[in-house]
Amino acid sequence: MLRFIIRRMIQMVGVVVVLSLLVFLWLRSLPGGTVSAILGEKATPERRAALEKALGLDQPIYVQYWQFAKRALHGDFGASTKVLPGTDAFDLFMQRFPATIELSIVAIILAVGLGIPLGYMAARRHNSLFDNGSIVASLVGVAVPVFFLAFLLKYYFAIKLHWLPVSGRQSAGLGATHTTGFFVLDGLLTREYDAAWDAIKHLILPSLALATIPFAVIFRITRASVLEVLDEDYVRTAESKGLTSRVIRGRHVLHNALLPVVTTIGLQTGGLLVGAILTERVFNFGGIGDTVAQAFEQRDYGVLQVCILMAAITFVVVNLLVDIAYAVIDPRVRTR
Amino acid sequence: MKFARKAAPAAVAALALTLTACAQSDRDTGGDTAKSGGDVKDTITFGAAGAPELFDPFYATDGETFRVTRQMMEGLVGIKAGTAEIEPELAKSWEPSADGKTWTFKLRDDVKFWDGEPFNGEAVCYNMERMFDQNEVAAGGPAGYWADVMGAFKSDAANALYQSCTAPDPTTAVIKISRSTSKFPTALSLDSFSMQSPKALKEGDANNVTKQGEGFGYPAYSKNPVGTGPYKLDKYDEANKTVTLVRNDDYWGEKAKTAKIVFKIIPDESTRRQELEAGSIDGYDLPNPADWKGLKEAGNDVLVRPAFNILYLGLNPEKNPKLKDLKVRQALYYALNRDQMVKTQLPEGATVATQFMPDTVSGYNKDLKPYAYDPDKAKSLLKEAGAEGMTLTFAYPSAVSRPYMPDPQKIYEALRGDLEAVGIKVNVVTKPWNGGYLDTVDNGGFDAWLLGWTGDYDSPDNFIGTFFANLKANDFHTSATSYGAQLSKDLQAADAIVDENERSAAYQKLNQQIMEEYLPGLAISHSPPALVVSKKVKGLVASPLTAEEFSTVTVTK
Amino acid sequence: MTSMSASPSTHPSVHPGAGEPLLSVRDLRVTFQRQGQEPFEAVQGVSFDVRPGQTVGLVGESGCGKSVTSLAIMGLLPKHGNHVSGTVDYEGTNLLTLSDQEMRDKRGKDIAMVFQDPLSSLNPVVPIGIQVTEVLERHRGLSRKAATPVARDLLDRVGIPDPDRRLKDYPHQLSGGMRQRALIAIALACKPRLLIADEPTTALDVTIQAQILALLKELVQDTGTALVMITHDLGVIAGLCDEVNVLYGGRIVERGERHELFAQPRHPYTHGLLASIPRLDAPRGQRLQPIPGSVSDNLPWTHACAFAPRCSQPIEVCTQVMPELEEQHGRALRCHNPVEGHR
Amino acid sequence: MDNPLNPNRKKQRIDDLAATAGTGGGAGSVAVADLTVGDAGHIAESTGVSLIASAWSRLRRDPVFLLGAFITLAFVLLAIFSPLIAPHDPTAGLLLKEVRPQTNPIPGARPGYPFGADSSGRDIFSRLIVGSRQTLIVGVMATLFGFIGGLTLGTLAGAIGGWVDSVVMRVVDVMLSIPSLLLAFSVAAIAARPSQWTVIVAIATVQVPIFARLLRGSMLAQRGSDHVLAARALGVKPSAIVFRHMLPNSLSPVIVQATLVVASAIIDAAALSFLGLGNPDDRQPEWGQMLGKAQQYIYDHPALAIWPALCIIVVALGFTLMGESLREALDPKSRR
Repeated sequence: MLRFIIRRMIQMVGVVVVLSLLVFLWLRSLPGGTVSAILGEKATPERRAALEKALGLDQPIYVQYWQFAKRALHGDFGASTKVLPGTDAFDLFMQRFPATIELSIVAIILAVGLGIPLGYMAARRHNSLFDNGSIVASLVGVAVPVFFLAFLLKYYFAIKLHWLPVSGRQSAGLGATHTTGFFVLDGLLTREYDAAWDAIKHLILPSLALATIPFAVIFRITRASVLEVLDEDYVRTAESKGLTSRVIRGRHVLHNALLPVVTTIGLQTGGLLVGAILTERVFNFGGIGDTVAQAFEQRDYGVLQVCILMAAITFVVVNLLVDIAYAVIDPRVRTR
Repeated sequence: MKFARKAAPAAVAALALTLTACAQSDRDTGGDTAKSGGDVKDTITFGAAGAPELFDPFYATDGETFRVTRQMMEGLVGIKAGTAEIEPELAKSWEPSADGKTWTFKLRDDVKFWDGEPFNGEAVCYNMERMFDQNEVAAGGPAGYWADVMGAFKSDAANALYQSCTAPDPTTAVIKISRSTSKFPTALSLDSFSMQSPKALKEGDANNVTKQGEGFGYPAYSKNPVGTGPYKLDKYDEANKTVTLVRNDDYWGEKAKTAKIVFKIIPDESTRRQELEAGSIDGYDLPNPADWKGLKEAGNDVLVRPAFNILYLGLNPEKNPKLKDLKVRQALYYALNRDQMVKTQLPEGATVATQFMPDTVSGYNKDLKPYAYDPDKAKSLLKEAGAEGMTLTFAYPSAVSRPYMPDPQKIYEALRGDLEAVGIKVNVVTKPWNGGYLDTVDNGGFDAWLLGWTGDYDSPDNFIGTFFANLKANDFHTSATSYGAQLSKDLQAADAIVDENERSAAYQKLNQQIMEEYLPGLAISHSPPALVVSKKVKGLVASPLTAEEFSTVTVTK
Repeated sequence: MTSMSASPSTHPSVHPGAGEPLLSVRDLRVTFQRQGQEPFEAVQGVSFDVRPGQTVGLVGESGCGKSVTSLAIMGLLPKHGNHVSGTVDYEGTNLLTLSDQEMRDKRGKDIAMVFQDPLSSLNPVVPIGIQVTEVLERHRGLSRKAATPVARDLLDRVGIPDPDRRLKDYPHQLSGGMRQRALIAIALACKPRLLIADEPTTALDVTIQAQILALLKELVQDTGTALVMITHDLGVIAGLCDEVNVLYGGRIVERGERHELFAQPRHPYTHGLLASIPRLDAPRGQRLQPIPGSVSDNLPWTHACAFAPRCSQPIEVCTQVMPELEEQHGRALRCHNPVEGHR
Repeated sequence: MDNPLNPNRKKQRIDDLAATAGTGGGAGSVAVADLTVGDAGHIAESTGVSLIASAWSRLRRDPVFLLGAFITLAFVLLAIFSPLIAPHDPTAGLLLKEVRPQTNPIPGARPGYPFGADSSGRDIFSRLIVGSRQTLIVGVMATLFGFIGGLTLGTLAGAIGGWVDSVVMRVVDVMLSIPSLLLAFSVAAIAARPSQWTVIVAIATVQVPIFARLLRGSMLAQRGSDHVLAARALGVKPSAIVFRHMLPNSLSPVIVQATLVVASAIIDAAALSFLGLGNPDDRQPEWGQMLGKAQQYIYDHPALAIWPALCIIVVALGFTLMGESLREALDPKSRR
């Protein structure tokens, strides 16, 4: 197991190195650039040249990459140029990341917490009204563009009904204390329970929007997987043993049915980043998704580099965790 | 897994320590709320479109930052509320020498920085010298306004407008500049040139801008600025994207009416709108003109600022030689139905431009009439020039909204239709604002393009000087024309005239020449940017320079 | 083994397994009804008896309904889309009328089953030990702790070496034969009185097959458990069964005592099955005689003999009238034109 | 956003799908053989043709498929005949004279203009009708390009095998490890002149690895299969084996995937537009673009967003329903 983890870590380093080069080249091939973003209408050739020189963008690209790589090795990704000028890009990432994690965790909890039980129920009532209805509902959920769904949620629950806040992570005037960056946790730790509650209220709509697609996927995978497992010989064996339905459900059906679901959850968790770009934007949530989009628009190279690389690392780590989880529940992998 | 098992308890312990250590609530215990009772709120919450870059205005370049620092900092010269005109602020009065090169400022004697440092002549000179003496990195980028106005820094002192500053006594500062210019002293009203505490600047190593990767690193001072204004910086909660300012109770002038301002950063415009309607913010800047009606119907006040900008259609005679012919350029101008465009695509209060500057700027020529919409004349002019059916690569930016063009595509569509109506073949080109549009304009890649300018301060040089004075490099490529050199020379000469009336007359004449004889580009329109506040907000005066002050604002409950 | 009555219901007692039948299946019918499809009757009125200690074989090609019969007896057919009728009396109780819960109490305790594919029939993610102990916990009320030594002994009893270690192993870590032994151990854990083995050796190597059959035989004899052996392999029947039922197209076409049936198959299908088995004692040069065609050629039983299209000696009536199961000389036969004489 | 039907459980799902290819006869696993007596014998001899025939006989009665097919067909017909159906020229600013940004930004509905006009005074109803064409073009072309790219890579890898296979599949894996919309986003961003085609290419890029893996998987499955071995033994040329024997048999999972991809392409186009990377030129209307651009007016004029969103949802649902029921019909595993 340990060797497996180490091997994956080494792979991850490889991925990150390759990706850093790709991201670097990608950024440099984007039309426009930092200089335009900073100067706007004031971009006269002289100011441009001065700024390029000041930023080191006048050097040949391989020199730039070499400089970047050298700095990156020391964890120095440079400063943000536009999103939060002067702030170290890595600090900026660390500051925004908790928002995305918080949102993603709630979303994935929603998706898993609803998807698995409903998927199981649909499979048990195969071909029933409930089954067909929920399948169609999940397909509809998938056909709705996420940002539109996010808007609909916001429109009805925040704007029309005033039940929940429109945007942001916490009400502005609250003056809540932030220590970990996870606002709910902060509120609990500092005993500012109103602040925690406020943060939870801000989380509801975006996490619902973000959870839709993972929910639909997890629901369908669970359903398909349970259907398949229900047909397995060992379930029949278990039935032939006269076991109680509780034992059959838990030990024989769900345990096996969850194997593909775990993989799916992992992949969906990685995919949440994409959903987060759209959702965070609609809700002005101030997480990584929002930051990436903003950094892209304003050609903030440092921030983009850090965010994309860290997102990739997160993706790999999540997948590693999923593989470990998979090994824990599937002895065939563990004892190979 | 062995390693992980051993490490885990340690990590947990460390985490627990960290959490307990930082889990102290540092919240105010609500004293403020009690004090300002009555029916007035103690907080203004304003929706900002972007995060402030930093809090040392000298290195800032964008409006979002200045909106925040303006509440905290003051300059020698201020701006009269609701206008672009200058008025005394930290300086009570000023006097130029006859040659316009020496400026004597009489200073207020009752001003202190928040940190208790006195504001006096020495402080002024310390500030001026500090701005002048920038390292290479800062000079290349962040100190942009100084570079714009003063031309150069200490390392290149010979080319700098600024020469020296002396403080003969505590209430006097004498600033010497290398030549007479229309910018002076108006440019000193720029937020970038605000006065900051010398002690704090020193202690915060304020000039230590460094290159950090592909960005700039700013010294500690930029997060803890010290000024003289009615508000002080309380907290910048980067994670929750809010900036909180609190009232400076020792302010020399009239104290701020509301104890706290919270700037909530909401980049998405429609979200700002929704927040306003939900009551979680009290106002925001630059509402989409399409929203004005809805906002007003919902009982909000849309404060329309006098337009202090210009939208123009740039032309590049180098890229498309047909454009070298004045007749062709005039034909294009006559072809445009700007009245209709302004009515249908620009917000209320927008006007058709007659010249490259708004009417609030001195040197504006009232006698100029707009080129009328006359497609027939356009066609005949094109025929005369032998340019019938000419092809024009005409570009507009996507993914952007500027005060002078809220929706570039719409404006473009209207203008394009007009051009096509007179037989011009238009190659439609669009690029994202930051994604190549500005670069291509600078590289002369389009025949024609939409762009504009918002004035920084009330000076003709800030408009037509910016556009055409630099012969070697300007977007209009006037160097490729017969009049370019002359125009550049005349503009510099006009700028140097000391007497205001004389100078104004010279600029008026230049405006006329530009529009009638040269026509380097087509001035299109002036469009008023607005800001919107809920009806509970009182006392906010819209500024053409978008330089609103919040110290006079109250918010009822 | 004296007289063999044709009708099980009137048949007094047969050795071994004298006395009242332990299991008595009467007119068992199973119909599959799928949405948008014609209903399909997979088992069309099967009747047979199993007496205590007796070993009864159900033989036929795949698709003949033998496995469906066994699942119907066990109550393991999916409830949805299946219709089961007839009676399955187990010690006087009609299993088909029992509630789900009552059936659960019987399964694994009174009636157990061993399935065909030992790999797929074991839960891949649960250790063997738990798969054995769970049935002990369920039916004998033992705690996991108390059940573990019992499970160990069971594994030992079915010939799994090093049972202590194997308890913790997962199915994929065992060989095929070992897995089938484990399945048998699970089936026999509660000492059921009836064991249904559905092709228990089909998925195994030939050498292992023999071992497993020997083990089954030994266990059945030791515990006095009655065994229903379901197979397509007459060789398995030959070594094990007391009585043989031959199924074709969902109906019993021939039944008889093992030796008699093997010595003198009357139904052309039985005859064909026997003829298609290679025999060591066959004369050199004699070719194997496969049965032509496949089950897809079947005629509906309602107005023909389903086997007629593949029959080696069909007569006209075979395609017009369904033959009835007729009993004579302790044997039952469903054929218009039986094979005469010994093989 | 990313559509769970193509996207993120990606590899596993793709391989599962691939495994259903060309295995027509292998149906009815051992466990269910006895239960599907009549069927099983039938299937056992069926060839690819009768697989499709039997799939069709099932589909004909499947209400889900029929609904999906109906929507899809209606959509395609609409796209073809839209200029004849649309009451007005979708590009003409017929109501432009009424447009006043501050008082009447969006002309309302009236006789002849059932949904009113957009901010350029163009009839929304006509734009929706005509928009079906561009929408179809985006969906189909993105799918087609993705398929061609995938076909090239997948055939290379699957047919040649060896190191070509390893190299191609590593590339494909890297592409799959990037969240799909992020990849589309990156590709679209590089375009110097964003247009409908950059959107198409960006979305197609995301599909390339999916199609590649699908084709390669099913080709590998067939390489060892009897009919290919037989053809090889008969001395059929390798290229002929690939194109005449392997490729046709790999098509059924590809068709399923393609149907689903059309749906996700349409949704992704909307997401790109929302992020400001869509086709900036809105003279030729396209639903995703209409939805993306409606964000600006969404508060006062939600209808501007809701109509194109509804169109997208219905059409995406149509393709999805059709794809999913096709998948089930063609998947031997699901023949229960």
